[in-house]
Amino acid sequence: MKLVVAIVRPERANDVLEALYRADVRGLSMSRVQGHGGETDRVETYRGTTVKMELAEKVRFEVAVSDHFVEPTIKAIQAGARTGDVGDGKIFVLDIDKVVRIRTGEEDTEAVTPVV
Amino acid sequence: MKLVVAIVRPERANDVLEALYRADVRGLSMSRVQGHGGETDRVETYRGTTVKMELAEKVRFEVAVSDHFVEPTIKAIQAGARTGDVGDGKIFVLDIDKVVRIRTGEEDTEAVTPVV
Amino acid sequence: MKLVVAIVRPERANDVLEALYRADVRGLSMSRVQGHGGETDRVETYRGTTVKMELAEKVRFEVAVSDHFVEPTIKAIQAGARTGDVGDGKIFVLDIDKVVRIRTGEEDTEAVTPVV
Amino acid sequence: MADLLSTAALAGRIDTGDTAWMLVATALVLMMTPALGLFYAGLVRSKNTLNTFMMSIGALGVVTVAWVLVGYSIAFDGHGSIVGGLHNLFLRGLGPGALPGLTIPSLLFVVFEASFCIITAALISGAVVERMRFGPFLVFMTIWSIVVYAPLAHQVWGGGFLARHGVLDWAGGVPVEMASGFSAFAAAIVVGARKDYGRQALLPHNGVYALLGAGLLWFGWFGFNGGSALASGRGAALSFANTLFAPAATLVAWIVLDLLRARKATAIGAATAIIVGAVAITPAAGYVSPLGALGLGLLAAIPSYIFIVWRPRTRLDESLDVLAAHGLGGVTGILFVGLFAAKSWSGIGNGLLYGDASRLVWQAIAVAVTCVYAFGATFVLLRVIGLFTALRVSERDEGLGLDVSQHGEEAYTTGEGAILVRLSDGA
Amino acid sequence: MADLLSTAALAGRIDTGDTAWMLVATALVLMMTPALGLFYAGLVRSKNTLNTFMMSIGALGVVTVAWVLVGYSIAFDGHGSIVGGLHNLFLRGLGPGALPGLTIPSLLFVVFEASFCIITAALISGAVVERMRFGPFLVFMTIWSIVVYAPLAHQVWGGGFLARHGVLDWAGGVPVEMASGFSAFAAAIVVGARKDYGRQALLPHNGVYALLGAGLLWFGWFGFNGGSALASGRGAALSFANTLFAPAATLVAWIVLDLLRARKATAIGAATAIIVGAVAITPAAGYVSPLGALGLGLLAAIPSYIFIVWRPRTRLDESLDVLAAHGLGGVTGILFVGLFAAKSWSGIGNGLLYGDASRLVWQAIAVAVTCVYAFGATFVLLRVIGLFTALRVSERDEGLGLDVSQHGEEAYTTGEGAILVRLSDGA
Amino acid sequence: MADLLSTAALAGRIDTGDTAWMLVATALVLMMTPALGLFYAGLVRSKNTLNTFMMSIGALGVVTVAWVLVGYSIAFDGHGSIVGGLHNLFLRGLGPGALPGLTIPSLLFVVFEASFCIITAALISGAVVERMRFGPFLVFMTIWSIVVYAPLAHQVWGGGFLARHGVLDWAGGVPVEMASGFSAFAAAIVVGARKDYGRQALLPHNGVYALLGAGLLWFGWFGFNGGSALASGRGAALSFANTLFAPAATLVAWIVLDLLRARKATAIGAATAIIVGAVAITPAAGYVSPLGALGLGLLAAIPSYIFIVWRPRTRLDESLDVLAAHGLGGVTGILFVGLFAAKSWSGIGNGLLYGDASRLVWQAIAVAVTCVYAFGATFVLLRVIGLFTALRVSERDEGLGLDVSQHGEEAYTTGEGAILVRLSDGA
Ligand SMILES: Nc1ncnc2c1ncn2[C@@H]1O[C@H](COP(=O)(O)OP(=O)(O)O)[C@@H](O)[C@H]1O
Ligand SMILES: Nc1ncnc2c1ncn2[C@@H]1O[C@H](COP(=O)(O)OP(=O)(O)O)[C@@H](O)[C@H]1O
Ligand SMILES: Nc1ncnc2c1ncn2[C@@H]1O[C@H](COP(=O)(O)OP(=O)(O)O)[C@@H](O)[C@H]1O
Repeated sequence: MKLVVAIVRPERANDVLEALYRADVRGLSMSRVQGHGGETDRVETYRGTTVKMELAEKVRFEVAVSDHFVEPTIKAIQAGARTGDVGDGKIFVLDIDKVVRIRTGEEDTEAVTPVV
Repeated sequence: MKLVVAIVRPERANDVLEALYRADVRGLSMSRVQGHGGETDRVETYRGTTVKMELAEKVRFEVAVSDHFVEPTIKAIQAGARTGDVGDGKIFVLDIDKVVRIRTGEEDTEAVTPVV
Repeated sequence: MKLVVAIVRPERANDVLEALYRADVRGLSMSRVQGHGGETDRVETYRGTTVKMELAEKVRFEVAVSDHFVEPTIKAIQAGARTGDVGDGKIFVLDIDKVVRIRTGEEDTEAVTPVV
Repeated sequence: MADLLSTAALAGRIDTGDTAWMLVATALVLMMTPALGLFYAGLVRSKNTLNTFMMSIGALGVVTVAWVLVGYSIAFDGHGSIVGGLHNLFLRGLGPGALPGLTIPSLLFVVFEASFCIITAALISGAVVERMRFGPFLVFMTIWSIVVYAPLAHQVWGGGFLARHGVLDWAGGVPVEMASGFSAFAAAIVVGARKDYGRQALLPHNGVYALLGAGLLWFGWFGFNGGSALASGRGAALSFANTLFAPAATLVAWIVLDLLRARKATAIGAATAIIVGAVAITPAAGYVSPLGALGLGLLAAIPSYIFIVWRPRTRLDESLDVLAAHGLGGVTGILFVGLFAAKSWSGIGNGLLYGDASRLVWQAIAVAVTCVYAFGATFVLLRVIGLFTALRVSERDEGLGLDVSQHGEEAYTTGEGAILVRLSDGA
Repeated sequence: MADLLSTAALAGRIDTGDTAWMLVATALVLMMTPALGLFYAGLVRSKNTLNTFMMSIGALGVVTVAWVLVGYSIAFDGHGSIVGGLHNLFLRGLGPGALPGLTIPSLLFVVFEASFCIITAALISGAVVERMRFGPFLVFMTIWSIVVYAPLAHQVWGGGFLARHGVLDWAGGVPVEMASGFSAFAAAIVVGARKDYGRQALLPHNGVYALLGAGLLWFGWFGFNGGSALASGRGAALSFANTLFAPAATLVAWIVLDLLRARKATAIGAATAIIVGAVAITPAAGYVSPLGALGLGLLAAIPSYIFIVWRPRTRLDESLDVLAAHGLGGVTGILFVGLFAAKSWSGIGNGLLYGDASRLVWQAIAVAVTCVYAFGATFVLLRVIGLFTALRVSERDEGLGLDVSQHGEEAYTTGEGAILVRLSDGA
Repeated sequence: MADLLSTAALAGRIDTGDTAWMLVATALVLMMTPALGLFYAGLVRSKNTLNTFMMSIGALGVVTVAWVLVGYSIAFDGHGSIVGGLHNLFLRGLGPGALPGLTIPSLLFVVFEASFCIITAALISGAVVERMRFGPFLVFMTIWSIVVYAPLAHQVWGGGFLARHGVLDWAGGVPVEMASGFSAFAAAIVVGARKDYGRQALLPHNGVYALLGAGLLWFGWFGFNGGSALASGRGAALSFANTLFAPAATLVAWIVLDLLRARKATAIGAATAIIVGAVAITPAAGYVSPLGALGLGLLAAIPSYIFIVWRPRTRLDESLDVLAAHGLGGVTGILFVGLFAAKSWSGIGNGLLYGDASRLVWQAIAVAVTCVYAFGATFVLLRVIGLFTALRVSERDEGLGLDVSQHGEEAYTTGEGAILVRLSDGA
């Protein structure tokens, strides 16, 4: 079991969702984050205060998948999120010791297989 | 040291907090996420635009615990979060290499033992 | 490759950003979380309803770094986030299997080396 | 407002200044209903924001129509001791001229009175937010405006029984404040508590909406009380001034009470204080002196404050404390008139302190009649509606929030995860 | 408002009551423009919040100045059949007294009329939000107010061709509602759809802003329609009352239509209904009976509702549905006047049903002329501006949001990641 | 407003039109204080939202009471050259009739003037937000309204020294704008900078609140300036019109300056421009021509703009730039009157350009006196309060935010992690 964490552009979030759906990945969690990378900073001005905004809005996906699903998941995220410009984001794959489905207490692979 | 990550229903967040408290788990972090799983989508309409809301509001807990605490923590989360309906959420257990308490620089197990 | 996750005080977030910058850490993601630890609870009152606020606002950093960068990263976060009072937060180091840079498909170490 | 029937005057002459003020006063009162929606919306959880706001917006729709078709006639047609009549159904019989005793177009009077009925019905929503179904609530407001509001308005302003015995109610202690407060009491009982009430902390999701809402309500209240003179001039000025002084005093008193209790002057408390002070001065605004208004404002803080602190410890989930703010505030104000009404200021009548003891008795009778009638009629009305359809949403929908379940919308969306549904069929 | 030129009266006498009402009515209409900004800001995505609001705020700047310098003269100087004249450029020739036929200071008339022009220009922004550059939009509004609004205002209120043929337009079905609606139509075509239109769900980010905005707009509309009597009195009262009744009926109708369609009464729908009802009664407010207003409100819901449901299935990204709400609502209202205008209520003129058939014909001609002119002139004007500068932001900036790209700000900041830039140079 | 004492007229006659306008104008000005709270709340960080708003709400409480009991008498009782008298303490001696020279009930005059004092005190909060303790700020406002505002109001409107020398101040350049601006200056110095000032970016957390707040303030300002005619009619119309024209011009100028500086027209800048333009026209509204108002609006943008850009580079944390907007705007306006006052428009007096050179001298003296007195008195007053209690919250509480530390609340709560505390004791 792996946890795939991806940081993507908010405007691509829907494409990523769709790509994951097509890749038969059903369970996932998503949240808004702010990221810093190689992107150019924005300058903003509020009255006399000028600031450099170092952080850009991003969306963070967290998807737990069984091992053989890792590659398709990564592919799907890349397909949905890629624009080719700096700031497209990163994917991290972490190892999961154990997954539990709260509703049933099922563990590991069963736990991430959706009830369709 | 393990990192227990749990995605639960927002309306159960307080119960989970309480259950964790009873299980003597003191340190934790929590954030709002949106999740997709086996739940039925909601349909919403804004003027002429009809949309299928694929994501449901969830709360994500992140709890670092020493190894022997993993089971009680999982039990507590399950106890607090379970309703029995689809959408109750998942628990992931990840391995932690190292924990540092910023205030003191203490590492690992000491770092997650609260100063009471 | 490691994922350094740090929970810090929001008012220190900018200092952490700056410390990381000085330590040559360029890529990171940040989000707002609420945390519970050894801090004293706040009491709030809304009309006749008195509540104990168990959670404090925190900021969560997520930084993927190559192994030899872990120590400098931790040091930088500590330097930026430490006040010495309870509530300064924690740092967790997790192992990463794999990193992918979405824009280029580069993997692992290259993926986290910024294009400057 | 003065009993119309006691003022003998020539019909027809329209004064531009009086009309100007009454146009504005009416607009101000009409603005109060969205302001109330905002105020209430700030006090609920974010998942019920739109639903709460919509209960007020809905009143602007259904209650207006009900008033035009039926309510006005019940309240203001003729001098029956219980209710008015049916001659003005559908506004029949109202020409472009002025009503007897007034110097403003009759239609303007209709609209001014409509604005009172609308907000009063909307006020009751505070008792049932976060759980009552939207459709039944619309039905409830429609009928309530005809069977509860209109007869009570007739009692004090249309020549009813209470008015004939000299009950003084400047701008609605009876039909507005006590009626909404005690109806809210009944509604909270019939509809029942929110499922999480008493178990979880159900907190206001946006204090700015509450403060801005209270500020706009106060703004509108100058039209509410000042307009109840039904003319520009001394009466309007006195009631307007008192509508500043009383809530200001309540605000000061509330801050002091808050500091005494918990050493923190709360913002939600301040917003509440403004409402309570404005409620209390409502029945009294044109009858008492400016210093009297200051005193009333100070005084009115106390019962409402105590009740608001105490109520959440009970099982009565009268969620936004309509009873405490409007019910008790209205009682305080009506009784205060019985004590401190000063003919030297109003030219109308005295209270006990200035020599008219019977006034206090009749003011007390008005309290009793109103509270019993509003509570009872609302109780029965909701029970009857409950026979035909469920009053509450399901537990699941309550958890999900009423915005999604009742309106198919969310107050705050980011658009992520929203997949466009392309429909091929026509509208 | 009545055609000024048909009212023969003595110049100069100023009535304090009429003036009082017109001062307030003007303030109310001026308040509508920020309220519109709020309403629109709630309907867009959060990254375009400030930009959307700023399009309305900008109108208060540039259109006001254009009106004072040029627009007023075009609209109200003399009786040309096409436009007014140039004698009142820079407000020359306007003294402190009243205009002929009016009892309010002439400057107040100028400002009242300015307030209409301002909000009308701002309305068009609804068609181009989330993609049009701010600078060109300011330029567009400035010129549009002179070449489209002012001549159309002259047509119905300044003694133009349409007015001479008896077209009745109480408060702006022609220059305000249809003009903004059909100009929005053209603007949406010229500027083109948002890049994500039809592919992603572009949802309102804050329903509370939409509801509060709609509530404040309704509040302001009492000044808009009521003030179009240009005096306090019967006409103001009738148009004021109708401005409550019609939107209330539209609100009820919309809720019913929503329930029929999807069993949910939407909040955005309710906010829209208020606008549609107020738009429809705008041309008719002072000409029809109260029951007529109720009927018009009900009726007006239908075309706008159908259009709003249908439009997003087309490729026309007229984003906030100005055409549906203002264009169609205006048409409905203007034609309704042709049918149901009742001299018994207004003292001014009858529609077909009360015996004057030619009125309906001329009302229809007014519809045709206005729609064609507004659409055509706006189309050409935007194309011309587009020759000089890009009308749209880049795709990248559209993705980033116009708040950052056009204004260098975000609507909601937390301050994290914001590094202070210390500048050593002077200002 | 015109000097009351210079207008000889018969007491007692009340005009319905004048009264109607003044009722509304008063309501509008009273609405400005919550609007200011909203505006300021949008400009601070979210953790200080409620506290910032509450500083304005608090003024509605404490300053109202202080005005009724003491302030009014100091400002308007009699013709002392320094202050008024004590005969009107507790509003004694004020009957239901009109004051000499006015046609509105005397109580309405009291309330209109109260509304000015309230918002002026609230304005100063902009200098000390995000760090000053709530209790001491309430005490400060209470005393300030009596010892600073009331004497300055007496100077220009109560027959004081400045008024006797012909200083013209239509609606408060002296007691409102310069007084608040220079008091804010002193307050910022005494209270000291926020702990993060100059080190972190302290950004507005909600631009919509700022824009809506500015919009509502402008709306209220029509009552502020228009009402300062103290009657309906030509003076009201002129000052009303100028209150549209000047801020519109400032808005245009500000956008141009913004574009020149950074190629972005900022929204916070636009909101600021509205305030600056309205401030500048405040002393001049009833004295200058419409084109003069346009010119003043353009002109006033410049000093305030430069100061606002420059100030954050200094160590003066006058957080919301009250000095730049109100102080400098007020100076510009008062001096402009000395130059451009046009008797042909106002019927009152001329400035240098129309032949009266002494006026400019006395306007300049008024500037000097006001700035020195407001600064000095506020400085001393805050120092004295500081002897009795801490003016600032602790560093820790400042970090936590004043909403939690001063009010025990948060502006935006989700309810998670909020554990209900069940208290068994009574209230
Ligand atoms: N080392 C990292 N750890 C965590 N998040 C990162 C890291 N590097 C980049 N990110 C996230 O990815 C986003 C895009 O990264 P960036 O380096 O700007 O683009 P690219 O990957 O196209 O070079 C950043 O805004 C940040 O949220
Ligand atoms: N594979 C997954 N990876 C990450 N989060 C998941 C995954 N599966 C489910 N979730 C989270 O758990 C929530 C509930 O899951 P769901 O499958 O709907 O319910 P259940 O576990 O009861 O079958 C989802 O909304 C999502 O937030
Ligand atoms: N075991 C844990 N797992 C996850 N987050 C934790 C844990 N312990 C603490 N935290 C986070 O760190 C924050 C500060 O921790 P706390 O124990 O209060 O301070 P300190 O580390 O100074 O003793 C908490 O608010 C919480 O967000």
